[in-house]
Amino acid sequence: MIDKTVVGVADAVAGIEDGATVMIGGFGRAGQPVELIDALIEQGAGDLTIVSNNAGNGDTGIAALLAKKRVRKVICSFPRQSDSWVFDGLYRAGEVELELVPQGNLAERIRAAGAGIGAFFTPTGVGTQLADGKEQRRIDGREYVLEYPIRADVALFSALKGDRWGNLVFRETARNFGPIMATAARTAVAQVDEIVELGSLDPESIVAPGIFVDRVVAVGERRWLEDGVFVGGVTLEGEPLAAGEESK
Amino acid sequence: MIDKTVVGVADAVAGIEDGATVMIGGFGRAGQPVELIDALIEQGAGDLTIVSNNAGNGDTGIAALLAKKRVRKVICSFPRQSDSWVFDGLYRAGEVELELVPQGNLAERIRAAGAGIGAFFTPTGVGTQLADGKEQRRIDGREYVLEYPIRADVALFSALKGDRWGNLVFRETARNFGPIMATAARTAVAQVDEIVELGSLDPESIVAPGIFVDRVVAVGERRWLEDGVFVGGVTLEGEPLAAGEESK
Amino acid sequence: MTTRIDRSQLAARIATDIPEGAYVNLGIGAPTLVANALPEGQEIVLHTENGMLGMGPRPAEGQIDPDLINAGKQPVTALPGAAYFHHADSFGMMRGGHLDVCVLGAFQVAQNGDLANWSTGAPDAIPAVGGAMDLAIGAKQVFVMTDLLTKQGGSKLVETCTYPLTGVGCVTRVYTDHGVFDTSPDGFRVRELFGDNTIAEIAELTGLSLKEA
Amino acid sequence: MTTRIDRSQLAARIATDIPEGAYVNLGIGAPTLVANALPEGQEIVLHTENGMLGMGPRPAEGQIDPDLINAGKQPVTALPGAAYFHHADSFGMMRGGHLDVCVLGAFQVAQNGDLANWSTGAPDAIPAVGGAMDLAIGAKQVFVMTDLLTKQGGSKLVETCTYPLTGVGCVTRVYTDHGVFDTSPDGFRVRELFGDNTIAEIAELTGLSLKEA
Repeated sequence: MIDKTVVGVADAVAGIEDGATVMIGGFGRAGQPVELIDALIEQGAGDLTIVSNNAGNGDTGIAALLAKKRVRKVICSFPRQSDSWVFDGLYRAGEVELELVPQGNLAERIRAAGAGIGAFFTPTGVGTQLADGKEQRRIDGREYVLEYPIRADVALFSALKGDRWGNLVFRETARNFGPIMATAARTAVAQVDEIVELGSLDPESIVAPGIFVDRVVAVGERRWLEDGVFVGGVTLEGEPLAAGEESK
Repeated sequence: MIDKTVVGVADAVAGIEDGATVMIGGFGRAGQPVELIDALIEQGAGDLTIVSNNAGNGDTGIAALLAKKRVRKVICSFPRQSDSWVFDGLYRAGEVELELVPQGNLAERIRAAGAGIGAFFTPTGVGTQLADGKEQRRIDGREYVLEYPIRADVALFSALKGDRWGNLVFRETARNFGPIMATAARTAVAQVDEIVELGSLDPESIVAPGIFVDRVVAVGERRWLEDGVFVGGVTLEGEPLAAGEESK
Repeated sequence: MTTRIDRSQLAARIATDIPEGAYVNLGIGAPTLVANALPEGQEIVLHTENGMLGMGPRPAEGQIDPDLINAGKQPVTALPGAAYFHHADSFGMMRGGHLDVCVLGAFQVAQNGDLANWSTGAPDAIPAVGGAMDLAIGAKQVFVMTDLLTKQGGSKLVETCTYPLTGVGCVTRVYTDHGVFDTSPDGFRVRELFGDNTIAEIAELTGLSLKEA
Repeated sequence: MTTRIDRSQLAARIATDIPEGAYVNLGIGAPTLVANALPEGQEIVLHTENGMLGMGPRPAEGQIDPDLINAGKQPVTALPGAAYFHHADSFGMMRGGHLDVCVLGAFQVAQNGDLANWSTGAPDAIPAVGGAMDLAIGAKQVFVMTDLLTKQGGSKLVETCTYPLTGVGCVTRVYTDHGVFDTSPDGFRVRELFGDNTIAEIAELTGLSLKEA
């Protein structure tokens, strides 16, 4: 029997080594694998290269990983946010390396890694600093720059439901980088609200087929759902809404 | 109001010009836009370049289009089938040009066209006749060949259901080339069993979002479904099963 | 004193140039105001690069869904007809030229259409680009929405960008608080001036030689 | 007379080398026999390149679903846990190295792992390649299932392929009716011989110098 489910987040992140490249899903809060990042911090691996769209907010998640000096390098598109003080401080102090990648090139480079593409010509970034030193070519009257795949040792991301074969479905814009990061990592780890019976996910709607997924861990239903139905009552960070409050 | 639905297949294929490049979905019989191909034959455009996985079976569909000498060139991966006599004859007589492309390169070149990729390095075909004369490069210790996008004027394909925004869902392995051909053609035309109310397709399960789709035409429910439920009772070609018969 | 319109007036002006049925991406910041100005009863499909077509307005009080946000990470809703997709598909859509219009902010726009909107090149700034470069090169029409002048009074319309570029020759039209300008190989063309503004005044403010469209 | 096993025996032999949990693509023709030989009660996930994981056996009489076929265009079923995807995703899966095993037929396999299985190079033949080249270079292990000898008695195991190649150095192991051979830089290595076959006999049949594995 194939069973990719693991019981706890500690098992889900077991074996991540110092120096590993770790992809972390999420776009802002949506799709961020909060529990897996916490488990990674607990697990202790350091000298990591993190591939993610952002470089952490506030003092939790990737920011907490950064604060503990576990990260050597960040590959991302948008490290600067209103509350990205942890990354900001480390970057200014020269304590973390940054590879800035336009968001679409980041996504396509991850996809290329998963799809066995050796390199591709993209029009994004042509004529900008972010293409400096890169091979450029005119094809059919348009300029392109050559970009290479980004592979990872591990991908950590969040999905809505999974089954024991590792098939996954997502929810709304929390889908973002999860499905492609799963294809690009040697070990792809998904946290899900719920593990469901094999065969209960609609085969037409599975977004990440199990072939890409190595471990699935259930972390309980997100706070703004009740038995799968949206009930709201939270801030954008998913925290309970105090009376009259609506966080931006 | 956005309304991409058209009433008949004649409207669906209107405006296809002589010399056009036409992508045709389907893998064997599955997903073949039978009614749209018939309408294209009726419509009369000639000197076409056809991009499809196969080059026709029996005397219908692409084979009929070929038999009427409407096709100048076929770009496909597998033109040779047990019943591909129409293509075979024309090809041997030098009356149709063939560009043979490994199936995955065909799919990826179509996808590249839709995704704005100028060219990509693929390991498929390296060291074979099908890479002859193509640019080759060693990346990270592996050999790759450079392949370019395939764009089309029109894509004709079959889906299960669509709405007036052009959102589409597919059925089983009939999905095959439809979703990517839609992205690579200036005019993407889908035949569907049924046009449903906007909002009734699950946004998590839409496979081809309407942005890629220009025309949707309903052709009635496929013969092996009844109110959306599989009932069988057909041959592999979708013809009614005579008593005791089961076509291979 | 030249005539200036405010941001919501400018958003409304931009909205009049977006036809029904268009697929549109509205960049972070001021461009999001265009959403509120789109004509009632017309269907325009909004794309957000974090994976959605058919984006609707901000949800009602208490109905924030942390899984449903726009590229500016603000809560949004989904309209009937919406579809979700992953990041590679979303940016394929952009790069592949499927968006009809995107509206972006700018630090500088050069008369040839070069855009600078992601970095002022300040040495101590944290660089961040997001999806700006993909939007700049992807949409069929790239509109810029901006004040004509910086707070210091410098012109954002320039002969040549001095800030780091976002994209080369990508901007088709610039909507400013003073007027609307088309980029062209031989300089900005004045498409429309608001209120009492004259070409001569704008030429003086920007230091550019301007032509009528 | 050397010992030969039949195709279903050979399929069974191949099946023993496919571990539970493997993602496997079985090529058109004889390799599909391996599906029937997979051990009961073990889960092995079959991929078909026309867009499905979790492929099940041929449907019951009268239950053919024309939308549900394998790469050989034969009717199949879907197991619980199956997933559908489009062609670019399916071949991305293959090219990206996510399949553990594929089993292919062959015209010739060279000792360095070169495979020829799509064209005999006959000048009047209609060329057709399908997904063979993608499978050849994509799977982690590429098994070939074939008779050792052609009907004319020539060896399909060769020093160098004379037929047009499908892939370079891609075959890891060849399962023939006479025995099982691993490719290697310095020639085929004999992993197993069926019945009374000896290395000397096979060397004579093939004209190759063979080594033990």
